[in-house]
Amino acid sequence: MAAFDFAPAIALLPFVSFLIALTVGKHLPKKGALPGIAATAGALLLSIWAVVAVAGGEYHHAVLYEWVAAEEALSFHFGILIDPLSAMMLVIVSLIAFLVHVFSLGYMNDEGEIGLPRYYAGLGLFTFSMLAFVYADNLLMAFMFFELVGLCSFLLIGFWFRERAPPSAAKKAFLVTRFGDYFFLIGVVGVFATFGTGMFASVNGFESFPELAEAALAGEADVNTFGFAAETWFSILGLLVLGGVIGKSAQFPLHTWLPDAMEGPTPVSALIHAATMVAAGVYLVARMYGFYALSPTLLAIIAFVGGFTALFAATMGVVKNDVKQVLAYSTISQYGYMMVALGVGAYVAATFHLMTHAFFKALLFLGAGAVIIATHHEQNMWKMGGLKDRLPVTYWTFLVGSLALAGILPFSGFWSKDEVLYDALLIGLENPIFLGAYAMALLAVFFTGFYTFRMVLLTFHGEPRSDHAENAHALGWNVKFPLVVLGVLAAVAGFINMKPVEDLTGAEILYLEYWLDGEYGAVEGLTYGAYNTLVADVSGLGAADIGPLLPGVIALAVAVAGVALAWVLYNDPEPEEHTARLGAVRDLWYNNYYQDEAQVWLARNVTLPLSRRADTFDQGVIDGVVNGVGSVSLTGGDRLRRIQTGLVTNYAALIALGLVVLLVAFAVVGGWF
Amino acid sequence: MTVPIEYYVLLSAGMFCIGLFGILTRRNALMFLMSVELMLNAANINLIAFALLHGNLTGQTFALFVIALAAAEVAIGIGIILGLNRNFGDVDVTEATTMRW
Amino acid sequence: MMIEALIAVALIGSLVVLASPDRYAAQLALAISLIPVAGSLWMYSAFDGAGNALLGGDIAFETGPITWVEVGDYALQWHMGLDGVSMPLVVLTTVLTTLAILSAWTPIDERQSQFYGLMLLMQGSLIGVFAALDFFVWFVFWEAVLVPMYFLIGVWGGPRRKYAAIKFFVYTNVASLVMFIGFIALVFSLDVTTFGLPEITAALEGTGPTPLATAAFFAMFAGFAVKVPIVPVHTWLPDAHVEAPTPVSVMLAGVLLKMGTYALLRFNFTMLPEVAIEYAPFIVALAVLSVIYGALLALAQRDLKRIVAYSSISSMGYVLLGLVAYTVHGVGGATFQMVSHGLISGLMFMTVGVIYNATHTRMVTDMSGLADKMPVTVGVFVAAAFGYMGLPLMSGFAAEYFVFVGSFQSDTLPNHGMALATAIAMFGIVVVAGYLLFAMQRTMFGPFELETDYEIVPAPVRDVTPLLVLLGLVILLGIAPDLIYEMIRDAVSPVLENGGDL
Amino acid sequence: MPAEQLPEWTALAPAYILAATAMVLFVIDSIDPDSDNRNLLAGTAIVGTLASVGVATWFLLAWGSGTGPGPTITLFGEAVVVDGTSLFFTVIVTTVTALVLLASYDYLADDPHQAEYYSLIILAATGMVLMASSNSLATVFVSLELASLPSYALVSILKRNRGSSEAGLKYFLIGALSSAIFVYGISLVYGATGSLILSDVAAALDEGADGFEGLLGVGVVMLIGGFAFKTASVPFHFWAPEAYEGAPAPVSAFLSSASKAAGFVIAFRVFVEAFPLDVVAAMGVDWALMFQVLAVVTMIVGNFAAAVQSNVKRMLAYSSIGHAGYALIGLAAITGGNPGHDATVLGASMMHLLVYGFMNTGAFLFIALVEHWDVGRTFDDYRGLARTAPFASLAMAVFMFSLAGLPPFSGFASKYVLFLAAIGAGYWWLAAVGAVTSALSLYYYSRVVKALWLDDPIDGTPRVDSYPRGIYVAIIAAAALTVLALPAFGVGFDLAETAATALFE
Amino acid sequence: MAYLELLAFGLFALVTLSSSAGVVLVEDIWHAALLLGVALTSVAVHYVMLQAEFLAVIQVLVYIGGVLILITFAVMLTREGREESEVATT
Repeated sequence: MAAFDFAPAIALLPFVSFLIALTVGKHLPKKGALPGIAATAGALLLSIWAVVAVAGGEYHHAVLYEWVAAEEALSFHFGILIDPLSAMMLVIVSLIAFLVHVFSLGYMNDEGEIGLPRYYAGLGLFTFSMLAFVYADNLLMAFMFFELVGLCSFLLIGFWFRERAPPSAAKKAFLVTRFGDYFFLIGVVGVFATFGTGMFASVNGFESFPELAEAALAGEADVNTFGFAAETWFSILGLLVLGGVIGKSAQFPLHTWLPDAMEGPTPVSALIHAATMVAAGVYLVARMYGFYALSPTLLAIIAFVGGFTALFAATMGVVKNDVKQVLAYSTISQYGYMMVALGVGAYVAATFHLMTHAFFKALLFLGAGAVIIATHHEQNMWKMGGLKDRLPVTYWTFLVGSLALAGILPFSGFWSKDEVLYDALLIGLENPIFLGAYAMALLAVFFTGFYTFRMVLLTFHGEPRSDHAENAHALGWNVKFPLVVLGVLAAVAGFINMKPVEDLTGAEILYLEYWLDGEYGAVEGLTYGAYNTLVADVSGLGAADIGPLLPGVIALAVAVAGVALAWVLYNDPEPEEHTARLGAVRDLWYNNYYQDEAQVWLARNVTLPLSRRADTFDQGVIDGVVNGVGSVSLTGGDRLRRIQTGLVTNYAALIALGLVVLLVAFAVVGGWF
Repeated sequence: MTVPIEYYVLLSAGMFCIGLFGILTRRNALMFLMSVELMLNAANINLIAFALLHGNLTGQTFALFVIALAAAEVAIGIGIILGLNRNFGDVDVTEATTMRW
Repeated sequence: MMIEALIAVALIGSLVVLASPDRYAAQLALAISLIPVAGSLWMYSAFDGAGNALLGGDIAFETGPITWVEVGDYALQWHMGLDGVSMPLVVLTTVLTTLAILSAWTPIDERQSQFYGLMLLMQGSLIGVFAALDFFVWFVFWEAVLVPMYFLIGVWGGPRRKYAAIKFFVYTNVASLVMFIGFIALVFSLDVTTFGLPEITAALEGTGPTPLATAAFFAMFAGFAVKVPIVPVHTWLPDAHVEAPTPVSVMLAGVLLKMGTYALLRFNFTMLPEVAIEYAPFIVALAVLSVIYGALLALAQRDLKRIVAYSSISSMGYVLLGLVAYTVHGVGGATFQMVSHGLISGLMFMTVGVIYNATHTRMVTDMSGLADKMPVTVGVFVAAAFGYMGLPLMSGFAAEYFVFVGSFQSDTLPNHGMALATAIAMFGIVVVAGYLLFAMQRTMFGPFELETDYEIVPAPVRDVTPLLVLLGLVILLGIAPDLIYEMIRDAVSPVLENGGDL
Repeated sequence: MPAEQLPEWTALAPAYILAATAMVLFVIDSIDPDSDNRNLLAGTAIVGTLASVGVATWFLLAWGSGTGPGPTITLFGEAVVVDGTSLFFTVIVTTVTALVLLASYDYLADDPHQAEYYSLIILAATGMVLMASSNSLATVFVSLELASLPSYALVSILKRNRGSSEAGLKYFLIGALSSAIFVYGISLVYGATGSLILSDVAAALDEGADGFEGLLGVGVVMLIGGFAFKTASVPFHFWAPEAYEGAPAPVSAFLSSASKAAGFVIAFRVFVEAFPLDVVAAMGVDWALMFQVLAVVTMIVGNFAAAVQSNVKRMLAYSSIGHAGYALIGLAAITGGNPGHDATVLGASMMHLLVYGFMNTGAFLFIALVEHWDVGRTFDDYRGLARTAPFASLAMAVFMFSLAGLPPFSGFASKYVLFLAAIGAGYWWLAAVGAVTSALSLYYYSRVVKALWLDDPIDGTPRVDSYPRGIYVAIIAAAALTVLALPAFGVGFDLAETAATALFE
Repeated sequence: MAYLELLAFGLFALVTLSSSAGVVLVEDIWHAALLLGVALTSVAVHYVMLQAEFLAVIQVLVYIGGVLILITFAVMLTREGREESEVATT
């Protein structure tokens, strides 16, 4: 019995739990949590089994279901592709989903929430969509589940629909990502129209579109490039797809939904915004990296967007007071790093950071959630403090997570972030244009360290600054268990790819790189090596040759500097805000660079008036013409009937006149006289 | 036929037009009736003149019918005019304008 | 004879219901309307046509042609048949009518027998429209739809129902007559002896954009555009929709609009492909305009029903875009969109209706937090709204995706203009999300508030049942579009071949 | 006994029967001048008319049942002819008469001049039947007057009613003027051709008009004036709105349906038989062109004016003018060169007149019903009538939609075929005008339906105190005919087309 | 002879037309009726000249003897009626 026989079940198990929760959830003990836990646990086990199988040198592809029967070479189907990348992602997603389900028992069930079946149904559907997205074998299927993920985020963010803010945040989340997905959908359509296929990998007789594109660039394949040069067209397509990525991964300028999305329950934040939905964007780029690697323009754009976002979001995180807001901005920032990595061809580094970030950010969110439960749903850090002693497990795990986020040796975040920066520097030294991205990312490291420890210090250190913080209540196993698991992972996950250590010792310990490079098994062409070649050969991006040690040290130093500053400013039993010193910059950061205002302005002062104008125009002019024709007819009729004066003499005259006119007219026409 | 046919046509046309003129200008219903008689007679002149021209009796016969029907028409018309007189107290055709437009 | 049987059941049923007392009319109408549903589903399962009804090939359930009367050199014939395009639409009609009848039980509280009788009458006519293969018969049914609709809007509608009914009536009638003259003028230039659509199509094959063909094309286009409706001849629709009672809106949006697109496909795009392609820039421009402009208008509305009404204009724009693409997925997707939009917009209207039954207001500003009070209804509304936005695995996505794929790669415009036009039109999916999400946020979520003094209770089961059935169908078609898309593609393929070298 | 075996003189049996019925009524009247025995008077009239309907239908079916057109029987030195066309219109006229008589039974229940009324109707009907059979300009004129004179009296029969007498006056005055014009036109045609028998006129024209083209042209225009009066076509329509509005509603029904049809049949026959278009057009007398002008103007004026009426009866009066415009297409779209085409056009027009006879009569009879109830004349007064009189209102809705040309009623088919034929003859613009005005007509017809079915009564329920049997039967019968004419349309149109074909031979 | 006939035609045409014009022009309806009699009689003369003596007789009989009397009668009736009504109203 092969592991892959059960591959469909990885996604379908959570779907079943969704159905159970939706239909009979309210009659179950724990209102649907248990099926969810069981399903995600099952998915996790099957994913691990799949990883084991992939490690055994296999990959898996199967067409599950023909959505539309193949015709004219256009195949719309659902298929599974399990290769090293997707297998790894499956494990991450199902693990985090599992832990979030467990955590939710403590966070939601124990707090006496209503509407829990809806909550667990949402979680189940979300997990299902995400898993299906991860192992999708083609762009269309990926898009479809990408959208479903968006739907679930809408449902989950808006879980507390009885209040004002959550539904609004949910709307914003969906709408902003939808805006990105608009471009994505054009991209999908364009890819299918260009290549006739949306396959990611050339397997089972299918041809993948990245390879077709490569062949087309080499002049070996003939594709419809819609009148553009092949390279330009592929760049356009890539950019279009990137629109979806920017939306979902909350990159500038479509990042604004993510902080608002913190209105959702905290476990949901952990699930959606730490490890899965937001990761979907970056994962997508990685998934079709063979396509992006073809265009240096695209790569540069990705790198720049990533670098800018990393810095931009980090600065805003510095001044936030809400613990979840800080995490939200850090999330945006961290995904910026992944984008940088992808932009500079550092496929492994991106994936690596994706993984470690999933662990430590989920950890941080869950930790924040634990704090929030303990403090009776208090989220303002200035009303916390001193929780270190009351919540030791939470504190220590949270600290691990923070160290990882800040990029402090030897926690996982250090290794992955360091690799990102290192690779960016390598490319940047050869291609100066990328150096900017590197610089921004490096600067962001400082801010990351600062806001992370500002958060830790304010939350856990010092004296309790409110009754809630003082009376923080104890937490159950269902809260602690996920924290511990993630804490361990956040601490050690970095060890699978210790680039500086490898460089220093020469030991072959870059397991992740080997994994992604197909050492154990992969689809041909979907490997790190293949992408590297593409980036170097087709895009022409060369890499400098320096060792990883120095850049690592620099990154670490910057991070430590940030931490140290936070320590100086906020390690105080009664910390002050200090933000006033930033002056106008504080306002700018606090108000998120007025990005929300700009978008709201766009919606409220441009789109809405435009639509009102259109409506006025429609009612007045277009409908006016219609009604006008009607009233003109009636007025005409009214005029016409006025000849009926009621005077029989007039009638006789008109008859005579008519007769004469007829006579004269026809006499002239007929030439009678 | 010594008198050219055109003369008769002109005569009848003249009579027809006078009749028409009467209809258009007079307000008394009876005048209306008399004007119509003039017009019918104009037609009769034509018919009889052309009967002579064409050498058949069709025109004359038809003229006979016209005379008869004109008489009948007058009879009906007077009935109607009397009704009008009863209802409106007048035989002025411009009085009866309760229905218009 | 199946088609005739269905029509006969509907028409006779209509008379029976008209004569029945008000108390039993609803139940009776429902029972009668189930017969066409069963019949059409049986026909669907037994469907074996692979051709196009106009262009040849096997078509299913064909009867006739039987000559009815000879007018000069031309014979008016009875000729019925279904192909892959009309079969789904017939099923849509029967199913939607039954559900609309079911959804009418709550809101319609006077003159029930007349209401249900007219509904059945309309059903019979609609089946006739989709099945008729002779112009005369088709036109009879086409016009016959107007009469019940006029009454349904005018008697049971909202405050401005009379204005809306007459506007609908006269506007669409003018359009029909314009179309009629154009078409007949075209036919008389041909060497045919009947008004059979297949024969006319065959005789028209290869007709280029001659002055007559062009004039006829635009006369027909104008006529059908009103029905669809396409901007700028759409203004009867919001009035009619808003004033019509819920079940009637369902039929109006669900099936009646499809008459227009169906006719566009059958007449303009199947019979005169060369002309269509010649004037494709114009048609594409109208399609894109309908999509974007309709969506913008929807954005400006504050009445739930108006929002849904305007969104129909937007959705129908996609159909036009797909039709003019002349690719399998373009034309097929357009056809699929007809069915899909029928289901989804029907669902939306029904849900709005159920909400209205409870709240007695449809103004977005008058209510909030309904989800608290009527969770199932709101759940369905949310699902339907997402269906409307084109959420994958619901039929709306499939339809839009097919249209986009089809039109994106179409060559009907030079310099790959179709790709650009498609990209622009696709922006509609963002705007549609915008106004639906906005409306939902305001009305469904947040703290419960209501301006009107009504006690809100969850909707009764009989109101919710049709919603769930429709939702099920929407999802079913989204997951398995080939249930109908396969037959649609079979039927539209000849259209493309007829379209020349595209 | 098959109709073919009857002696020739019996061909006019429908007219004889009507004339005899009129005589019987006179006899009854003279025996008992003050009789108000409605059953006897109306019964006699109806029986006689129905007998006439029966015979006419029998003859018509017998005429059209063969492979080709049946025989054309001429009587009285070719002055009278019986063929498909005449029988077709005899059926229209007599059917309408029967319906009108049926409705009059209740409508005139309190009228002191019952016998006069019935005999006048029958006499007018006789005149109309003769109009259908006239084969000479002389008989045309005589029968036209025979139909007109009783009509004048009928319109003003409500002696104490100002409207009725005003209507009678206007009808009469315009009628007298028109008949003067008409007879003058006849005299000119006679002058140009030397004959009044239609076929002889055609034969004379075939040999040329001898420099009388001018006379002929003026004569033809004047003839058209006469026909236009009878058919209430613009600009000779001025009498119609007032006459229809002021007259008792059954009389309005009679005039607007039967009288109009009779006017059309003489126009058809005279122009097709006496003035073959290809011959006279060469002389510069293109009467088809004149009819085109007339048709367009009539359709526009009739429909537009109808759209703005507030009085339902007057609206119907204008709509009946509009329908004259449609029927005129039958002459307007004749091309002269292609008998097959022309027969189709003419047949379509005939069929429209038949169907129009049913639906328009029905509509006016509904007005009669409303007048009987005395609830008022305006649209507002009609509001909510469907609540108290659903069946009559349903029938009215059928008439309205049928008049507007909506399926599934026969008005749809007849308009459809008519427009079809017009477009077929190349006159798409005629059809376009027809179509646009017909769409406009939907507006005002639907106003009636709206008032009946959609509107609430202004104050309480309308006063409907009785359900007069005669009017109801007549209305329901008219509705049934309107609906049934659709399935029977094929048969009817075949007959009409065959009859028209025979006319062109 | 021919001239004589032409002369007679001209004379009677003049009478016919002028009396006809008189019918429509004179104010008083009595005079109009009388002038109509003149006109119709002169038309009868034309008939004689056109060799339609029988018709001329009929013309005189029917018109002068019937129609004109009828009209005269009506004139009297309506006049009287008007006077009466005027009396009644004043």
